[in-house]
Amino acid sequence: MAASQIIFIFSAALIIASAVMVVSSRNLIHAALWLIAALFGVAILYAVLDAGFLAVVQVVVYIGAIAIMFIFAVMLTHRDMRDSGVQVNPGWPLAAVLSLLTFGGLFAILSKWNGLGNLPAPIPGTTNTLAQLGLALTSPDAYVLPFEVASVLLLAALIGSVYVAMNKK
Amino acid sequence: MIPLNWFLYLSAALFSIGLFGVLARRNAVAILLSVELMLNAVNINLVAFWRYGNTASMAGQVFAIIVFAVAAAEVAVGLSLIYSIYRRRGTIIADELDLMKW
Amino acid sequence: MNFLSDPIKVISTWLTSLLTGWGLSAGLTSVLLSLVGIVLMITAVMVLDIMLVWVERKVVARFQGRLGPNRVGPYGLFQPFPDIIKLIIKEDITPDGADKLVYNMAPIISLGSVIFLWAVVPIAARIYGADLNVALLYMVAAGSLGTLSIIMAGWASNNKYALLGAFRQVAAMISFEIPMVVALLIPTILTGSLSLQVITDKQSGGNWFFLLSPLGALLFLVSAIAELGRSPFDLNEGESEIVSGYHIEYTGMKFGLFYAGELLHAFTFGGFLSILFFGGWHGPAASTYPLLGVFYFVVKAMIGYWVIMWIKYTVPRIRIDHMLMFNWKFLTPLAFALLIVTAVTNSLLKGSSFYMPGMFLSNFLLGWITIEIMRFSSRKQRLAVKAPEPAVQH
Amino acid sequence: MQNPWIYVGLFLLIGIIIPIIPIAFSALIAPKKPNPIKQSTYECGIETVGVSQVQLKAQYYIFALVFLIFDVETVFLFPWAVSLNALPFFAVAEGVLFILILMAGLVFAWRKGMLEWV
Repeated sequence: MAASQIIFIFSAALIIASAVMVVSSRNLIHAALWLIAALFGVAILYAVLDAGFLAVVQVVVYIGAIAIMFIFAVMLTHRDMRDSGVQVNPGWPLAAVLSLLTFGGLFAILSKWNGLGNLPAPIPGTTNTLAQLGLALTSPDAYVLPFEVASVLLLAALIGSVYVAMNKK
Repeated sequence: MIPLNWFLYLSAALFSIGLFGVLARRNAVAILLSVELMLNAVNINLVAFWRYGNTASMAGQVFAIIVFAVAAAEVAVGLSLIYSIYRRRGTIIADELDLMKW
Repeated sequence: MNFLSDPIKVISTWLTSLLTGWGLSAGLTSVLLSLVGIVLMITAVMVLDIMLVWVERKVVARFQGRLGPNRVGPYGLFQPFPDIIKLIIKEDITPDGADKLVYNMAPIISLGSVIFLWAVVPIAARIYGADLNVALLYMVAAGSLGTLSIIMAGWASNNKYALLGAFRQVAAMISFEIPMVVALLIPTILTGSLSLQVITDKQSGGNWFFLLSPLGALLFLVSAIAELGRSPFDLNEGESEIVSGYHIEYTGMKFGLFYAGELLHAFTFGGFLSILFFGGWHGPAASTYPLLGVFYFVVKAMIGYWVIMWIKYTVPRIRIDHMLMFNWKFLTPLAFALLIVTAVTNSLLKGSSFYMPGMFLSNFLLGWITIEIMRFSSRKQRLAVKAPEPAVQH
Repeated sequence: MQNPWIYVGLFLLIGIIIPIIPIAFSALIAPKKPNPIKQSTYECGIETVGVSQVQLKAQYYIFALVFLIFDVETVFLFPWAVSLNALPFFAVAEGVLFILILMAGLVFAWRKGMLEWV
């Protein structure tokens, strides 16, 4: 077994275990911390996939910003964060069945597809994926429109969320 | 080397766990946490297909970054809505927020 | 191959031949060698950290007109070691109702997030950990782990002062992260790379980025101080209001880890300031003799650290709202304006002989305009405040 | 090392293990005599009142929101900055437009008084 496979199995175990803890933990702060562990595992996977930029961005954006936002939101909306009430709604067995069915369906579809054993082609050593990414984001025949639309989306999110959060009425 | 299907199965599992969280959790913040899991499952797929497909075209990575932006926007607006609801209703348990049912 | 010109390579070649001679596979050998290198590097950093305790105490004493530690060893040089022994043999108190796992993990992550930074620091020519092509963002990522450790410590302590301190500290850290990241974008624009090796190499021969972008260096220094949570931005430790911030409940070695992390963080940011804007290890004859480069790097980092200490012990603490206003209404707009100016000037003047003076002038102009705007707006504020009515004579 | 990420991964592992050593050492030799007074929450000698998990002030949350948006924005700017020297001028202008659009958000929040400390 190659080293990359061992790393994959380790991070996959981390991701799945933490994800299960996210959806099952009673304490919401703990759920947010488990989410951080899961996202860190995903960052390891990005590094395995030679997407180093996305790996660090995953840590910067998810752990540094989104997880902090979640922790802040929990502290904002729970007067006593140590409540141990039931955290799942009465229909949770149905939800479990549905998600199992989803997984089964995805699994069945995936096993029918014949590109599964694909192995990655090595990336030529000279390519600088980061510079390529910058070119792709700004060249008009690539993704300049998503790039600018993303900024408009972020602007709308900023204005909308600040307005909703501060609305005193 | 790792075959592509490992990533796809992992992503499917992560997506299903997130789906369970969205459907089963009562607390609105916990529902958003589970949505994050689902978004990450999508991102794993995007990056894996970029790596195993044509690495010269940056489509997978570009879309992954766009998903980051969407996730950030979703968290910002979602949590603000939750906070706003909490201030008006004093609860963020999704089952008790039944104002729109009538 | 000369030992003096490339010591790491000489030692690693020798060790590789030794280990492969014992029958180890090449891959395992390289992993083992990296492990040895990492352990040596972290140990060196931790020893440096211990000495920083002495430096800090001695310098603050001098600033305050005292002598500082002077009993243990020459000039009190061995003072940190009794300190450490005291911290280790102290009883470790965990408060009731603390969240045990999170409570114990917080100091470890806090110090760890600082140690992680050293994985990408170019210490001298051919002496570095990893040449990551996203090293600058890696640095920001390690910083966000530090933020996380603070909120974990504050929340898990089950103490409202600790939580309040953590809120303040986290709000300050995340706010000042924006100007810091934008300041990091400036060396990125100048070099076209996020790798610290490339950034250092582009500054060889005295071509420091400080000369190209003095405003960027200043922005980085200010936001780094806030990121460190040092005075004047040490809101978490308002002793008179919230005791000592997020680590109020920590005792013994766990408190020691927070303290060590803070000192090492300050020194590391001094090092980053020197790498990004002051040429890193570059200096006379440093590229042929890497050990000389280590000396230059440590001296430059120490100067940066000294500036941070100088500010800490000179400027009084400012209020949390003033501090956040300062960031969002002054530093962030200024940082983005600087980014735009740098990007435009860079692409207009690239390759021309006017490049360096042009960059400097654009920075100078932007700084001047900023000062003029501030003068204008503060005059308006002064005029808006009505002068107190003179007492009416009856 | 061929792949610097392996080095970084090992560094993260050891960087976490090394801070554990002094704590473990301290746990071995330090005295352990807990009592309720010692373990009570430290508030300078005053009895604790109410819950310890105080509610977050909403203003911190607003700043976290603004930070989140700008943090994601800088992520977009890094690839742009890296390839800036290879870009034609209009692509540089696109990045500038990107920044300006988001600065409009900051100006909005500023004008609406949402950056004020209330």
